[in-house]
Amino acid sequence: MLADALIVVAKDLRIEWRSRVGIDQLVPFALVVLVLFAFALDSQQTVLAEATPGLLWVTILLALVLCVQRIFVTESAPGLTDQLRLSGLDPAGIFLGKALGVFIQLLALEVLTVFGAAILYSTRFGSVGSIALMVCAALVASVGLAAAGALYGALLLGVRGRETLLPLLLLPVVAPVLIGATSAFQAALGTGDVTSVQGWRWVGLLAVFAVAYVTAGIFAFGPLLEDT
Amino acid sequence: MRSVVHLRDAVCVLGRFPALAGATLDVGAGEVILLQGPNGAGKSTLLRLCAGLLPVQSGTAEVLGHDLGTDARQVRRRVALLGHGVGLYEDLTVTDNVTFWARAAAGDAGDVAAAMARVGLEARLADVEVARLSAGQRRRVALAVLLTRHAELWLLDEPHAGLDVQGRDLVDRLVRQAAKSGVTVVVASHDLDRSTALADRIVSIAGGVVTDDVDVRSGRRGEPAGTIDDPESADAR
Amino acid sequence: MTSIDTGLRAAPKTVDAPTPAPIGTGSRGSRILGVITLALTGLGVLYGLVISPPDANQSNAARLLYIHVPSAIVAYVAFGVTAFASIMVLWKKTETWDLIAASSAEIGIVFTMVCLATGMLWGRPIWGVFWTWDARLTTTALLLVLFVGYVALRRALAGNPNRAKWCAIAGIFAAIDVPIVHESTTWWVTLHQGQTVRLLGESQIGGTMLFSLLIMMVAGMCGYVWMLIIRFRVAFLAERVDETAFDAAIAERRSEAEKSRAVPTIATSEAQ
Amino acid sequence: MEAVTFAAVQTQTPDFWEYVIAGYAFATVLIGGFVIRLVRRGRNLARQVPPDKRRWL
Repeated sequence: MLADALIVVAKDLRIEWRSRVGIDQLVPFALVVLVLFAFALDSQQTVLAEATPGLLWVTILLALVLCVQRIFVTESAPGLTDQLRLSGLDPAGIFLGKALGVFIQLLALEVLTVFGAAILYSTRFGSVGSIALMVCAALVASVGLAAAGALYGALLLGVRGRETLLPLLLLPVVAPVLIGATSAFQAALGTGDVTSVQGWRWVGLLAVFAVAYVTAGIFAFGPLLEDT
Repeated sequence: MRSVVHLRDAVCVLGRFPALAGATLDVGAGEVILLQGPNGAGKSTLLRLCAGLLPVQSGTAEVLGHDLGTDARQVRRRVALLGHGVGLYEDLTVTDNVTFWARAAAGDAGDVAAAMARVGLEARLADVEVARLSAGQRRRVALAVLLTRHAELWLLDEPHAGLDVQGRDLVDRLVRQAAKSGVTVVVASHDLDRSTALADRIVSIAGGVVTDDVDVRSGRRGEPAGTIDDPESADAR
Repeated sequence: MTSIDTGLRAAPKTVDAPTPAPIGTGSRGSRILGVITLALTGLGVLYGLVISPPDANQSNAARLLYIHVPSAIVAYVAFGVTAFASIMVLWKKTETWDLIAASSAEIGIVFTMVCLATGMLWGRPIWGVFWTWDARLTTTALLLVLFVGYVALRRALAGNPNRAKWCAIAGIFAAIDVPIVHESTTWWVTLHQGQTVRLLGESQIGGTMLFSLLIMMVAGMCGYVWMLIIRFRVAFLAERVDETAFDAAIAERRSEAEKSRAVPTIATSEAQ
Repeated sequence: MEAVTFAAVQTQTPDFWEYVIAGYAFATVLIGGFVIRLVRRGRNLARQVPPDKRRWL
């Protein structure tokens, strides 16, 4: 299962590296959204500073939808799903590979948007402890987002109207991640009235989400891909 | 004789359309079958069904000794399908594509090199992205992928389409070599001259059922799909 | 659950009766249940709007709760049934469970909308706002969106042979989300704001008011079961209609073959 | 504190009948509309299906 996952993720990352959709389109998109939030909210930066965690994670969620679209569009070329099902790859392995691909791209995006926010919204980072909280929250949240994204991406592979259906299905499902990750970041950045102890509890909730969706994905992907 | 493909009144639905409306067909081990019929007759569906990719709505369908209704997954690992869509990643190079599918089928670098040499993919093309290849070149890459699978049953859907003369000769050569080494081959084709030279039997299909079945060497026309044990299966309706 | 099963199982008997075939989706069982539901609802509305006194704190706004609370309960039950039926789809792989899951989800959406609307109309005079980001409200709103997505997926997959399985997976995932959403919104709210919901607890529910609420709850559950039965039958009939069309399609496909039987002789003689 | 504001609200608008009517009307229209559409659809479909196939399970 893990070996299959590595084969799939290596292939996906190679495609990303060669097509450069992620670097050429996804990263600029995330930055554009950050700038748009700045336009929409204010130029005084008080509201922006307060709202930074939420804006960051809304940006990530929007990017997640695009990322999932992209990583499954590559699989929708004629004959590919047939070959994938004939390949002998373990469905759970394919799921993990796809989720891992989304996860890696999300992490890269998160690092970039956090730096973007630091510059555009003048975010001030706190102590080592709060940075550790942010890193952990981002890692765990990304696992959950990637798992849910990979699952719904596969569910809609080959469905007509997939582009519009994916956000409708995926965004409500990942709402807890938005709440959890935003609150954890608030704790870390000190923008809300969330203490860092509460911040770590949020990381716990994110972990529950991640575990639930990774497990369910491993079991559900077989029937999803099986098709018979 | 143990049959590799054994279909009895197999009905197969695409969406709500019955692409196969009760097909009956037996293919013995090592045989080369030519599947012919008009467009939309159900040839591609029959091949995809045999690959274990489509659900059987009713009737019996066994491939390589496995019931497709229950363990299609067992079948899938042991067949190779060359479909209309070549099943290649546009953004990856030829070598990357073949390597990925070979590794997925538990092959190694040796398999990749051997397969690419056999289909005559020159070194020049090895590092070109599939997106930049012509249709014929893509077919060759797909053939290389097919070879890495070491399958027991080949299902070729219009393998000659879009290929130049050398390419068609290559397909024929590969099919003969495969048949010699005991692989069963089902070819759907409109290129009758070429395929009849290749095939042991010609099976006609129309409207989702098998309508005719002729042995090429003896010229003997079997009851549709050799229905010795069940003479009224295809004609009864 | 049991009441639904008996409702469904009792139905064929009435259909098999030597009376002419039913015009619609009704059967004797469902009609009796429908009449009971209507009577209970009428009584409930009478009690809710006329007989029960206005609440000491909330005045007449409390009358909205006689709809709000039962519809919330029915909605949660309906989504629970969808989740349970979705699991059964993956386990038993029967059409029945798939149709139950779909039917129950649709009814759940209707009752969730009623619940949210009455909640908002109650909130405006009592809290001063239509909406507050209270944990329960947020969870319910997300629940609505999740299952709207589920129904949208069913529509998008119409005609797909894998619809039952894929929708079951989506249904289970939506259901997995509910406790996580609930936990997260509860924490989120406790961290952000406090007191808004306290008003309800302070007011004492009197005997008549409790009775009104109870009647409406029973009426709501009866209504749910009735709708589930009818919605299930509609879905069942829709499947049968598709099947009839499918049989015709098979026949047509085979006649296609008959027509072309003359053709192979040419092809094969050419081949030899 | 809240009780005070609440009491103020209550004296201004002693009953909330408009909200109550709106709520009941909304529920009636929504549920009623759903039920009517359901029954109509059922009749429509039942006409297309032969009686022997109209067994409910």
